[in-house]
Amino acid sequence: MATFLQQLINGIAQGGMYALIALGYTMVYGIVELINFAHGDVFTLGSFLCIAILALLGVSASGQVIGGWQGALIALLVILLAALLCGVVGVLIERFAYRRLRNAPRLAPLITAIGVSFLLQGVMRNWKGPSEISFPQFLPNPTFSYGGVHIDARELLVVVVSIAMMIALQLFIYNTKLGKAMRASAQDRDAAQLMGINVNSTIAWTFFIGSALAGVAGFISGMYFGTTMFTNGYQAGLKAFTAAVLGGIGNIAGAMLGGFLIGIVEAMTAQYISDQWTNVVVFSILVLILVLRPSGLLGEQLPEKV
Amino acid sequence: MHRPLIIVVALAVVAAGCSQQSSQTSPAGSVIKIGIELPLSGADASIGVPTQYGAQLAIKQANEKNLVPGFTFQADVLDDVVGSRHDPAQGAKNVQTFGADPAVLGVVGPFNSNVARAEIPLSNSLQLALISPANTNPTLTKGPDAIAMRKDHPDQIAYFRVCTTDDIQGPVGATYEYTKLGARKAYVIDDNETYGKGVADEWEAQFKKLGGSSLGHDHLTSGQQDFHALLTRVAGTHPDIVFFGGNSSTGGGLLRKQMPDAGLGSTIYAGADGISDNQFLQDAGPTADDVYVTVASVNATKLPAAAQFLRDYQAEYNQPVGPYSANAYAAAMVLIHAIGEAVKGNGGKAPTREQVLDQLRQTKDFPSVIGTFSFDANGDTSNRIISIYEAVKGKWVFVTQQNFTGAH
Amino acid sequence: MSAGERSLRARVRLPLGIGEVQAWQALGLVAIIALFVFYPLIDRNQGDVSSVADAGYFLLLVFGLNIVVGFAGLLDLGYAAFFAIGAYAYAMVASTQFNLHFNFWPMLILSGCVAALFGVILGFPTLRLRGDYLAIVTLGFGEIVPQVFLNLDKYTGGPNGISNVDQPVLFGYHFGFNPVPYYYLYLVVALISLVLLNNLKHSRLGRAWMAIREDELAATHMGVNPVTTKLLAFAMGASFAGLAGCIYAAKLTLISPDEFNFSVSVTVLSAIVLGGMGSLTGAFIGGLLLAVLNFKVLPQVTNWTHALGAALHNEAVQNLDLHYIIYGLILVLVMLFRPEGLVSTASRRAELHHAQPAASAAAAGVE
Amino acid sequence: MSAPLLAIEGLTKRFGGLTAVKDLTLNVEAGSIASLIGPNGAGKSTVFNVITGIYTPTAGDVKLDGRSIVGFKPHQVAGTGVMRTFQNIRLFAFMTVLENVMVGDQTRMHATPFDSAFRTPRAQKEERAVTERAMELLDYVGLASYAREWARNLPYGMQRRLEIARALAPQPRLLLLDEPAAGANPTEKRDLMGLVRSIRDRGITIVLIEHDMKLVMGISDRVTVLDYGEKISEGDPQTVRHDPRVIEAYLGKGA
Repeated sequence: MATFLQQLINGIAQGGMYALIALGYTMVYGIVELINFAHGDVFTLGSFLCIAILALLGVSASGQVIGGWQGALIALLVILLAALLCGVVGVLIERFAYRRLRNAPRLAPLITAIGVSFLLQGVMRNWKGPSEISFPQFLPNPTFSYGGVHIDARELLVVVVSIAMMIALQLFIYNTKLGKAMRASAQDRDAAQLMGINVNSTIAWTFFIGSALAGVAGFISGMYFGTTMFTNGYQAGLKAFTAAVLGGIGNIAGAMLGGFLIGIVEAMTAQYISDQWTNVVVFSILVLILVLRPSGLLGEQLPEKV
Repeated sequence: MHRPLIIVVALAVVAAGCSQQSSQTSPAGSVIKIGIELPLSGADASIGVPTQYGAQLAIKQANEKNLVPGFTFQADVLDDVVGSRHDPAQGAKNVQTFGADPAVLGVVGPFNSNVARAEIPLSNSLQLALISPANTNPTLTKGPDAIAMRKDHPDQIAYFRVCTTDDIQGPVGATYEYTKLGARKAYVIDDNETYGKGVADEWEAQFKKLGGSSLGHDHLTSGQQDFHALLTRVAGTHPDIVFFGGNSSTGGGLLRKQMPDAGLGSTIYAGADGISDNQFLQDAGPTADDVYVTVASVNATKLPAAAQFLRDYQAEYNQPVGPYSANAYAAAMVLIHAIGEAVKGNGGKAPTREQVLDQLRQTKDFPSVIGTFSFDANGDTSNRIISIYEAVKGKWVFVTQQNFTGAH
Repeated sequence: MSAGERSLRARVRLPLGIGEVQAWQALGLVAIIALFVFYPLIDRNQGDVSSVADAGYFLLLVFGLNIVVGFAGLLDLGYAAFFAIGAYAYAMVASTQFNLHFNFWPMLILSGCVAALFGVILGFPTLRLRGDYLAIVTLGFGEIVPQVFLNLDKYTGGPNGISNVDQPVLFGYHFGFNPVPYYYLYLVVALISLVLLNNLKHSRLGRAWMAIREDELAATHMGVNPVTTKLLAFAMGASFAGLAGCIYAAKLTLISPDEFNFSVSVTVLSAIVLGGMGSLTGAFIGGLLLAVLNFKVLPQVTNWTHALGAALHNEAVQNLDLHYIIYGLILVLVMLFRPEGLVSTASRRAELHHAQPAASAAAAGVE
Repeated sequence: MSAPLLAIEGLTKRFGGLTAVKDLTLNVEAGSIASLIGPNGAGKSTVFNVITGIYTPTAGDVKLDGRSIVGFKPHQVAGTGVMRTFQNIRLFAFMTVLENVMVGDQTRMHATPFDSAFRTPRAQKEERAVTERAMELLDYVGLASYAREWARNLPYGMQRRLEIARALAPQPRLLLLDEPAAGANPTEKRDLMGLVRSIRDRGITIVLIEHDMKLVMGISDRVTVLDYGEKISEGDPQTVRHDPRVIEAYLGKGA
């Protein structure tokens, strides 16, 4: 039982990470129906930026631990800056790589997104080199144990941040003017335009928020794993996108659910089958669920308009 | 329709093809080319490029010291990365490109075992010497597969390697950890790649033979970063040693780093040369202590030549050596030496590839920066010295070295 | 218009259902085919011939995926899986793995069939899925297949893959490691494929595929059976990959699971979109361009930057890796400036429309 | 008396709590033009969608020539000789005008994938015949000179006609036209009336959904009026025109 609970915790922590990245995927998809392949790389860029910002603040990978309010302050500052920078990068990507293609053939923006993904990887490769780079572990990491089950501060951080982000996003989208504009643009771009919504800026904001979330995820993942590498975005993005689709793409709670589900499935596969089969099991479950519910777990089953 | 476009493309293809030819100089000149065939871009670059530098340093020094009078050596470097990782098909094409250039008398490479599997039959067919600085998988030179790979010239091997194979490294490590560290219950993990799985299998077999028990053997999924679930499973079996077969880049360091989270902080962690680098120490951070690794070469500090090499490398490239730089240096040096001997045997004229191969096969007690070695009938190095290192306070500290005597 | 010019514009009927084209186009076509036929005689560098031959397997992949994505409009992001299946199908029965040595030629067809079968198996559960949901399921399939080949090491050699795959023998002639016969094999297969694909495109089935692509609902109301039409697209598309995998394995004599990863699927898809969706000429040009870029130009770029850095004694330049940046830039720029692909029948016809409204209803040509 | 070509019996279609069509019975005689009218949201298109197999009815039956076609998939319905057009034109945009019509002829073609790939003599012959028939149809609707154009490049009115030509391709027994005159100017409407009549004269039975009363009254043999999913009136144009319930439903609009 303790093992099962421990694996559940492991799965939820890993799943929280997927969910956090999936939120950005699902937002962008919801509004422009684009599989933004570069999103995973924006996430990696986020962790690279965090390392750079920490270095500017004098925090290096030497293993120094900064506790108390100072640590929290640094963490907050780094998260905010990384989110801001990633958001700007996201907006720039949208402006220069995607906007022109909004009415182009369906696959053109997809290929552009793949191109942008390569570009970002190339930039990171030349910035910090081809190897894994260390992420400073400057926050204390107390572990809490109960009945043979351990949970540490980092795992709590992942889960708390991802759930908080989801709730914040949900509130934002349903309660603010910009959020409503986003939903309207997602429903029908032309109609939204006619209603006086500035669709261009709404889409830009969507990319900003989605990419900023990726920046936050970059920090969380850096704290959690302690290293990062320029190619990490692919695997993370793949799982996050799977999570978004599993939950019903375009649906924020669905992205969360999908993320946790994939994390838990992975943990249980590693425990009860074997680590090498995790991807096979995850994707088989994905296929199975989509066959039964073609629009994902929480996705709306829209009948086609005839 | 756009026919003209097709013509442009077709011409581009031909032009791309011919561009290679224009650079081909006839062997009549005094230039001898040494091919270097490694993964040099993408994520592989971190380990491929320092290896390339090792070989290039050897070529540069050979020219400076005029090791083969009348001839200058020139490096011809080809990358085998396609898309984002090393590609056997590209490796094979590179060997064919070298094969088409008569000035190339031998090749240092490849780095990866699956690339080697594509290149060994080719180099055998072309009778072009291929010396790998890094392939450690035993089945490349021994066993039915290896013999089948020499199909065109079964008795004339053309593939050599300067590194000791995993069937030696694995057992030496297992023996040390069983007898000296007292480990009895092991959990084996590998990265499910040729090298990692190979060395893990060898280690596990020896460990069991000695009387130890294997509690499980898991393979990682490529690209995985989170090992908490796997480690929780491992912790449930209460091992006293975790052996990892693989590289730092495939999760060796991260795995160690996450072990304390699962309550495995005080469990011994052991691996082979794939995690014997600085990358591991950096990834694992403070958890790197009590990690034991085997390295398939003599302790560099005990070899003056090695110390000199380290200084030269640092001076030339202004960066620390990679784990295979010295091997590449040794591989290039043994090739240059063989070419020199072949030149002598050919009356001072440029030798043929066969003559170079003949000399290589006869390599005996060649002194190098990784120790003195000969090539055996399979092209394997006679150097069977395995060093054992322990990580202490963020540094690899030499523990002992053993000369593997064979029986396992 | 001079007499010579007029005769160049005269229409020529080409055999094999290729259709009618203008004389200069026919001449161009003949010249290109001749160029490809004589290429190995011009370029004596085996490495280059080998590269161009490998463009052959890439082109076959592009042709096959073009059926699925270009003709039928089904976004498949895991196409490399079928390439893997074809390669393993041949390698497992024609190597030292089980000491089976089936003949290459029947296996060439059979590998295609096995891949086609898996195309149907994958296609079946995805029939109800639309657009991007289909994309993610196929992407998942593309991740699963190589992983399964990796994990079933008792049968597939695991990470080592299968070495010593048999090389083809034709009427006593051993292909061996000489790239030239493989080059001609690819050339023949590719030319036959082009003719068959052109036939298919202008046939009942081809129109059904395109109708499904344009508007599935309307297509079904015109009597197109969506199930068989889509499954045929998956099966036929996969069969090309199976064929390519078989020749690939035989030429390289080795296969291992990490040669069939996502980047293969992505590159093939990029070639189709870059060339121009659904157009055979576009698939051909896009495929050739990306093959040259990936197999020849990009690996060279690394060497150039290394050499330049060494010459300048500039460490930063020497450590530069422009691989990703160049590739990424090409994809982005081509799409931004030619979103319909390099060979865009769509925009061409649209231009034509504005120039001369009552365009002549001349007989069929190659699109 | 022969059975009607199309017989809808007690048809009900509910979407969740919403009843789109309620207990509709409707017979269409072979060789006639029947019209279905009613305000927006009256359930007219739903009737078409049930006939063509997009929706399965909640209750009731649809019979073609006395044989039930309920449960048929759309392509099977097409196979029985029922073709349709759509309220929002649904052409194959990136196919040529000619190809659009040729797709319409799918159900009468027999070429197997093998025939198609290898251009067997059989397939070539069939292909020639289908091309010829399609060209004739294009000529018939006045689009012959646009055969090689992309369908999406045609102006709106021509797209309407192309959609009709596409539906006519297999010589259907029953043609369902969903608001063919929407967005047309008076001249185009007049041309369209002529076209519909001439199609009927080719022996094809037509069911028409239309808002334009003048057009409906001018060409229909029989008119059925739906309101909130229920049939409120039925009969020849004259009868329907003076039915007080119809006038009430249209309140100031029609008649």
